[in-house]
Amino acid sequence: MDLVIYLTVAGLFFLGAYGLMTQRNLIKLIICLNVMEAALLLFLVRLSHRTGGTFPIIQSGVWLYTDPVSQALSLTAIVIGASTTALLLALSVLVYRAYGTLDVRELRRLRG
Amino acid sequence: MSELLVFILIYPLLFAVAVQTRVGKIRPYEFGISGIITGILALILLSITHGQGDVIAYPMGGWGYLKGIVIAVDHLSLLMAGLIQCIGLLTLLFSSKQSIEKPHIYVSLVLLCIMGLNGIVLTADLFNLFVFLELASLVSYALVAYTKEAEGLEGAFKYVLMSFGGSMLILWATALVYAISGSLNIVGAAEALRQAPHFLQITIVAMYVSGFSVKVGLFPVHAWKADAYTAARAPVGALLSGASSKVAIYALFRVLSLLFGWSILSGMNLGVVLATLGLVSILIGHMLAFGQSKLKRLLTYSSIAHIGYILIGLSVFNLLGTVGALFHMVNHGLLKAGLFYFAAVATEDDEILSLKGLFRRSPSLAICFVVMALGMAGVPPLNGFLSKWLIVMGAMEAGFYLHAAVIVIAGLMALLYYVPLVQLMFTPSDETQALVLERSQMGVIQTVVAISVVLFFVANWVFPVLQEAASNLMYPDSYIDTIFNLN
Amino acid sequence: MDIILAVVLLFLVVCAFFAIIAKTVLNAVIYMSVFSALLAVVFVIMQAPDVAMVEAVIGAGLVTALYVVALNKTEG
Amino acid sequence: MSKHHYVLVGVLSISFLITVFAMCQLPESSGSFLGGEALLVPQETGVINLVAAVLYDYRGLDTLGETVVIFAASLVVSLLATNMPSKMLHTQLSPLVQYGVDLTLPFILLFGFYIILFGHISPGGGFTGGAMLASGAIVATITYSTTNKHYTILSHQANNKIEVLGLGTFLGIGLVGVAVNSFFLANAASGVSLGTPGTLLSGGWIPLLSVASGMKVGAGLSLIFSGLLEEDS
Repeated sequence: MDLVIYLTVAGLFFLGAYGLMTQRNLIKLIICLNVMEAALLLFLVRLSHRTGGTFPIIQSGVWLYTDPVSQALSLTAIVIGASTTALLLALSVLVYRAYGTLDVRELRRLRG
Repeated sequence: MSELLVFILIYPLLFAVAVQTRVGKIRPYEFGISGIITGILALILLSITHGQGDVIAYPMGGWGYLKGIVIAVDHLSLLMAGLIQCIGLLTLLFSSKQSIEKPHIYVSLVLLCIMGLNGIVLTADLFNLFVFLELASLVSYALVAYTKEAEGLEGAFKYVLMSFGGSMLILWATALVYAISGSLNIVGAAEALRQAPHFLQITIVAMYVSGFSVKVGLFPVHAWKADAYTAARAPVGALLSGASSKVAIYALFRVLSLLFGWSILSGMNLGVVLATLGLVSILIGHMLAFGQSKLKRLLTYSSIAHIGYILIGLSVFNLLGTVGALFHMVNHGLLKAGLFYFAAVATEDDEILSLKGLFRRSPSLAICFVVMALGMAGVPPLNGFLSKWLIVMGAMEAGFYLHAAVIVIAGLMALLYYVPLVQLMFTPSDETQALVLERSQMGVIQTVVAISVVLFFVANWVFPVLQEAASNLMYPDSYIDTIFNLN
Repeated sequence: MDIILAVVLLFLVVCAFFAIIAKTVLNAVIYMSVFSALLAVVFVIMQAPDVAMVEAVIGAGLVTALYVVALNKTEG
Repeated sequence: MSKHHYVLVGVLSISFLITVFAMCQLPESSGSFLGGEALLVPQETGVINLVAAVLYDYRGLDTLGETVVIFAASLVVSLLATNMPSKMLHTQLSPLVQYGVDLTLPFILLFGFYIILFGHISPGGGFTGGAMLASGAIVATITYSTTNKHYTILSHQANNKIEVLGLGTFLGIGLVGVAVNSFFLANAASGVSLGTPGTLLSGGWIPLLSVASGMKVGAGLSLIFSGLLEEDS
């Protein structure tokens, strides 16, 4: 089972990276970044997984819990990713206003 | 006195929030500048109470390194923190006389960027480092795009696309470290990591190196840097190239040296790899700097090259090279900041050609430029010479003769592209109207020049401090012990 | 449980693939929203309810709303 | 399919194989500090939701850094706000939608508050609840806005004040620890009573920290949304 999750993690990450290098639309590029980030969230949650462990809220009679630390880390990562996405979307709206297009190939005013 | 550490970490946040509330007609620049001065005072107080060779650690919330987050300083972190606050102060002082729209937001963003950088320097926790790295990066993207003009937006967008990928690699490496050791503390994770399978170790090192080299702007992934720094306002360029990229190099070496130790790293030939990357960065940076018509772009490419010097100095793994690299971080940070400020005042449109006849229009500014350019190229009576010389000696001692030769030749290359600029300044031009500068802006540039001259002559007093910092990086035993003995 | 997880993971990859190769951006955004919802399901299966809630609210809800606004301002 | 493209696919596939191979060598489950000691957490922090204990007590500085990231993002988005028309708000929604939102919105908001307040004894907490409140605000904005009026539950200034207040509360609670000669962001160590774990009034500062970060996150995310939506009207 671990292998399947690891394959998914790496697959999503490099799928995102592939999209990042081949896609042209700015908003599609942001989506690719989100996919890369989601892969790492999956990996962090996998790290918290314990066979037979229940969700991390103390109940009487339960001794094994999933690891709360990496869950807390993935919460933090989600919020940071959402902030960066918001910033990127605001930027892409501005880029559209300045260049009249969202095609990344048209962004070539800086050369030298 | 260790509460001062917390203060240094959060004072920019306090001042940024206060600037945002806009209660009582707070004038943003004055407030921000006084904030940074408070921070510098706290740093000085901390370094006075900080005895010889010891490390101060502070457990957040009272939990030790096993459960909680620990922040700690040694001489190396103090040096970096001092550099950050100094460049932040100069940046705010310089931009206070520029017309920048929405100054409240600008000052808050600069302060938050300083907070992120301080956090990276102070923390001893890997995930915490990632959080502060993201804070500093997010604010830098915004500062690059601040003008909302097409160039700034384009530069910022390219910057984010590359830099976010780098952040993701750093996060992945952090998660792998946690998976192996069950600890997020740099020191606490080290032991389990050193016994991990070799392949896993190499993967983690590769992820950290590639992630941080995106943030630094090393050769294969340097493209964003030229665009972002050129498009940003000059003070922002000064802050990013003077402080942010240095902090990223610091973070790379601190994390790797504490997690694995030099013996494992040199077993992977990491020194050779990094030094070669630095070598290529030097050559590419200097070559691209030739024939640029924009001043800030030229400065950025030279910045990529100088990052290469620092990297070589650090990756030869000996005391001479490390001292030289740390000294070069300080020198290059200050001088490059000064040159960016110069670019802001000397030209309207950032064209090199408009420097023509500058000497007639403002002699003192032209002389300042000459001194800074000579310092960057590494000409003897200036600080840039000393640090490059130390790096060359370090490289020779470690047997990197090719690298040493390239550093010497690259200094000549740098002279070759600064000399035409100087020539241009002394050519008479039609425009003879005197260039009048705000006193504080001129003051900032003159301060930078004065520091760089003084640093050469007081080198005897500076070296012990640098040596202390370098030995903290190379032999981190006291850092490790202090964190282990916290509770 | 393992089989359910494997199937959801497969759907996850398929969704991401379609989001990346989609011809129109609006389709990509919708695939992304479904992707986040599936990710939340995976988190629930892996016993992480807190993360699942945040991912569902922020990933599938809030960020999608932000995407739609940005799309509206650029192409719509 | 150019040659360039094949090189890219090749490099990415090799990295894929390397990382999968590396991850397969990871130990079965890492010896996390809470692995064996999870049952000690209620005594140490007074909460039974372990994730809340990690977020607001053990690793409080991360949470502080994260709220600062949202603070920075809301500043940035309000800076980058563009005056471009968005057609979204000009769509006439059917009365059914309006009626449905009228009916569900109070419950969305109520649930957000519930999640924030009960974060230490059940799944959830400041982030989740704050994000729910923000999505409630977004739903209201989308539904009730008309062509010439941009509806918001709270004004821009009010959101700004709540955001700063939340951040200030967080910092203030952190500094209480320093003031009583303990540590920054200290919970039990600052001498506060922990209460009985599992009851509503337990966990020392943790419920308050959760409320503070909920205020911060909710207001910050609504500010980000309204900043993106901003237009001349």
